[in-house]
Amino acid sequence: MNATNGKVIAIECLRYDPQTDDAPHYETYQVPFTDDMSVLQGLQYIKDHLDGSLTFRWSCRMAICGSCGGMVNGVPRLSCETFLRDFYPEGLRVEPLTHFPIQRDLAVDQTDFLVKLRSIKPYIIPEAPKPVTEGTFLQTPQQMDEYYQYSQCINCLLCYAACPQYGLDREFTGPGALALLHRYNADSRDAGKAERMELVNADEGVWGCTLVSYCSEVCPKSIDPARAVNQNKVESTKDYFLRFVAPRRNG
Amino acid sequence: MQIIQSDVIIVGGGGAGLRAAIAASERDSRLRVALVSKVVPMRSHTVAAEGGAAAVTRGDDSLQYHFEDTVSGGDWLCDQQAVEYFVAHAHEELVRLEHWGCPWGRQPDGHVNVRYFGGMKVPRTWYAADRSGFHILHTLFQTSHKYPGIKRYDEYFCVELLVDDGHVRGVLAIEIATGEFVVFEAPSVVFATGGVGRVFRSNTNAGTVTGDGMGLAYRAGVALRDMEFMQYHPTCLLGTGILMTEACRGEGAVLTNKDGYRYLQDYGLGPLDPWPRPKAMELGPRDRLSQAFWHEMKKGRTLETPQGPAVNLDLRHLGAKKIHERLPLIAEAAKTFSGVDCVREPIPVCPGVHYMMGGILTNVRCETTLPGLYAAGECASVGIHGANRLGSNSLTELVVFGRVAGEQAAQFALAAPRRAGSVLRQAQPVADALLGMLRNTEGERLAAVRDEMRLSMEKGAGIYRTQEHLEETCRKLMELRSRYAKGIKLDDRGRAFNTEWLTAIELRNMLEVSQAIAHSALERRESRGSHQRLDHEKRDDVNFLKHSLACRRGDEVPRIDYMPVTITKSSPRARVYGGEGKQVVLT
Amino acid sequence: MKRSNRPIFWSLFGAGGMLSALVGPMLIFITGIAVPLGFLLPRDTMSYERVLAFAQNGFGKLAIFVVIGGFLFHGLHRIYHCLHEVGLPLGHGWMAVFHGLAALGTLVALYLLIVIG
Amino acid sequence: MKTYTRTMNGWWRRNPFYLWYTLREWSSFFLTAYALVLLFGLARLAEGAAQYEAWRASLASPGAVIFHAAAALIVLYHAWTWFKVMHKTLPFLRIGARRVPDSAIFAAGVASSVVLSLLLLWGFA
Ligand SMILES: Cc1cc2nc3c(=O)[nH]c(=O)nc-3n(C[C@H](O)[C@H](O)[C@H](O)COP(=O)(O)OP(=O)(O)OC[C@H]3O[C@@H](n4cnc5c(N)ncnc54)[C@H](O)[C@@H]3O)c2cc1C
Ligand code: SF4
Ligand code: F3S
Ligand code: FES
Repeated sequence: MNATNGKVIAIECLRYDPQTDDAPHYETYQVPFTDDMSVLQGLQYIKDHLDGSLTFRWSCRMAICGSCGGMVNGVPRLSCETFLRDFYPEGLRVEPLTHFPIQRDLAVDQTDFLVKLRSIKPYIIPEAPKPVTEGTFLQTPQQMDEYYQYSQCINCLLCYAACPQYGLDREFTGPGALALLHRYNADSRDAGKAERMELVNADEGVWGCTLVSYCSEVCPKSIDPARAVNQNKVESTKDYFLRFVAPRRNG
Repeated sequence: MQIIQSDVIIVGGGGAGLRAAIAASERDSRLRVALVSKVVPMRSHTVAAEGGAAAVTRGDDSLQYHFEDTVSGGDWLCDQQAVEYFVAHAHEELVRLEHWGCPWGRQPDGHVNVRYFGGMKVPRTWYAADRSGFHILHTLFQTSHKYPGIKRYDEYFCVELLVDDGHVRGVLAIEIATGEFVVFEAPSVVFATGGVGRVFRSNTNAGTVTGDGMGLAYRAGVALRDMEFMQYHPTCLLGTGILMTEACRGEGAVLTNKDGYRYLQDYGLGPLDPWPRPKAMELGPRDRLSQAFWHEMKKGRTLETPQGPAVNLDLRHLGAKKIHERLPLIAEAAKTFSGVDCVREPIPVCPGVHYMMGGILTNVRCETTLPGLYAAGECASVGIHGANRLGSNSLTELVVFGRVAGEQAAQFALAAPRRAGSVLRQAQPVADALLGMLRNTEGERLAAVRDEMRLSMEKGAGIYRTQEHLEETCRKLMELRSRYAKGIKLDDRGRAFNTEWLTAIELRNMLEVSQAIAHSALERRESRGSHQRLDHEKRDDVNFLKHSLACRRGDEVPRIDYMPVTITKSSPRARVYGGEGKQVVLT
Repeated sequence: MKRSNRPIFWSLFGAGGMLSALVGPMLIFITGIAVPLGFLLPRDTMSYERVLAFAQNGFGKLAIFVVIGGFLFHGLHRIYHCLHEVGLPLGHGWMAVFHGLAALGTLVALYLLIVIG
Repeated sequence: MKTYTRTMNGWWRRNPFYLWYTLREWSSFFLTAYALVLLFGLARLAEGAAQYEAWRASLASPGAVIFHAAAALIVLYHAWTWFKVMHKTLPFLRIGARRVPDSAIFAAGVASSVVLSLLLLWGFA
């Protein structure tokens, strides 16, 4: 840790230990800090020097692995790219991502997202199998632009913590997974849209969304998941009515 | 203790592990492939790789060129047979990633585009903006959902390789959420656990890069090869160590000292052309660039900053448009973590530990010396990197050798007879010992031991090494090992999600792997690639054109053995950079 | 997975929402403020004769029908969500009730437009 | 494995973004009420001149004017938010190779609303 210039900030952390607690409580730590220290580094300081039992996830510390999401003063943020200096001198409160079950302290159970990710068939379903010897698909920069933005999702789950509809109804597939669903549907190499529309069309699909759009607001990678979701309401509506006009194979 | 039966166990969900899992499942879809990882796969460190992956692609390139760049880049310590296999299979693996959806950068006509990287004659790096590792990892992770044979065990921390009578029986792991021990039983195990950069203080690596697989294999009696070769990356953000990819320089960024002078011309990397020249100046290899920094620092020509000495990485002349199109992550990271707008100001950077060239000894089929154990990715030493890895060879290595490891492990599992007898006999004592750590009431703080180790590694086994400093580090590591053995006192005594406990277990591996690094470095009395000795400044092909092997000897310091380097077509020459290269055509 | 029938109601919700976004504020201002107060527009803009004539003309009928129906479908759809959001345990079944109410209101409008002749 | 799940109680008060969202959604009460006012007026119209004039008179009462003023403002807010998120329901629109920016879609929405409102005013006059 760098030498500090004498500044100390109060970090209030939610604590919950499933082995001993029935409900969470808060604990406040006084952390010396420098202006280049992130909230994550603050938590690491606590773990190294003040209380080794404080539990949180992190890995890349450069905003790309998606591990370190949490609520900082009630807003979903990546703790590695949120800086302590912005909360000085009032201090800050760090909590686990809301809407998810707390496993311990700041770590939440991400299983629900992982199950949903599987349900959207997150892989290219090609028209016909293509041997490697045939080389790559051709894809122009413009065709790439159709899905590229949605392929930037780091699965950080901030959008899920931002979405009250997900909080109210966990059946909802949710913004992050739907953004990836759209990413594959919009890829010129993919022919799996009809299969994925089954999920889109269901109540659990896009219909849980009421366009709160806070998901897009907090997304650290500017993916605009709300757009992926809501664009697919239109797709689903077309699918609903057009099947009467032009029935498809697997309608 | 729960026992989970499978056919192939893959430890590690990074690029190498995922590719191996897919390959095993493709080999035979009935195989039960258990993918065990201490983080959910997409959190693995591969996610942070920026620049791209190398494969011969353009008409003016050839397998021979890629081979030569790799072998000379590795200062002739590469196993050339492995390099030949590698360059020959690189392209098809990148094409496969493309078929699986990786958004590689394209030319206007829809073909994949390539860029320059340090030490290359011809551009051959496939890139997905400067988020190549991110896209490769997510492509592999998402594609793995297609294979019902792959069963994932996310957030299971592997603590021991179970070996019985010279054969692999499986691994012992801790389910992180509950702290329960679980035995995974299978005839073949692939280690794809990544590098070990976290044993140094200043590094570009994620927190999970703690050399676990190397440590576990080493403890099971497998040798660690070429561990003295630790690559420093010349351009990292000050303080955090966050990487400013080589692709910056591939796109034309320059390095200047505090006087605004392109100092690389003073270190045999010139001439200074008005245009970028392959393998010259900023496009020289990483070891040379990091070493040049060290000399500048000694000459007092680096910038003095509160976070230490630095040089400037200047992108300004590339213009806002190109920066935002080709290097968006760099621009964002420089802004967020250093407050620098790289369109207007140069980025202050310094070298940081980046990549372990060595690792678990394997042959070109990814087999270790222990039947049933395979290794791939950064934790393995299949022999393609030699004394210094060429940028963008590692991501390709993950898919080329990840596939080999997966296929070989599957093959082995299909042929292996099922062994009788309980694995619990091996697992139980290990579990009991680890549980004991939770009960220590005496001992030091974990962070104290860890920080001393990191500092000592940086001092003794950094960019430049000497006998004296290395000996000091070796002594320190032994001391830390015995302090560790006396006991670490944990604040956290519970089992559910006890990350302090897991970090303590990691530290055990890190201390041992650090010893392998320091002792291998001490014994290599020459300078080669990333291993530079101030007391032995020349490469010595007579005595040291050979791989080092660190073998564990219990509580003692490791024994350093040697094995020959496989040379097929290229015999050692002087490494030349700068000079005769031709003009780079930047696309 | 079961196909949802939400597209029907979402289309109606969307049509009503778009209509109210385009003309809603002005319409409310005219019929609820400007005309009753004689502000900007004369009070007899909405005299019995004028409005009756409007309601008896084909275009007028359509306009009245679309505005009432659209606003109802939009409004009741959202009200359902509002109640759900504040924690009233209204299951999916209740959605039918709200859309039913909107349909009822729309049918009443249709009936009235027919009797007006 | 034991976990702890927090409740959603009062979620809409937790954050200004949610408060604005709630305001947007509750505009529907006003819009629905306004539709009912019109429906009521239509019924009066069908009943004859006297009934219709009584309805018209009730519109001029202070309560009715206040309701309409509030409704007009809240529905105006609804309109603004509607155009603000409109692009989210659309695929990327392109002119040549360039994407139409989201702000242009918002501007187009607002512009058509202004034009239609002026037409409406002119139509009534
Ligand atoms: C910042 C950065 C940029 C880079 N850029 C490039 C580049 O441009 N081009 C290039 O070619 N290379 C690059 N590299 C190198 C390359 O990214 C890595 O070498 C490579 O990603 C390593 O992949 P891996 O699959 O071997 O390991 P990792 O991706 O590190 O994965 C290791 C896996 O093992 C698991 N694991 C570890 N220990 C345990 C345990 N005890 N129990 C269970 N699971 C465990 C982890 O959970 C993880 O899933 C870069 C490296 C860094 C640090
Ligand atoms: S869409 Fe954005 S906020 Fe949601 S998981 Fe992906 S990156 Fe995170
Ligand atoms: S916040 Fe939720 S409601 Fe929709 S627009 Fe985003 S998914
Ligand atoms: S630690 Fe990886 S995103 Fe923050």
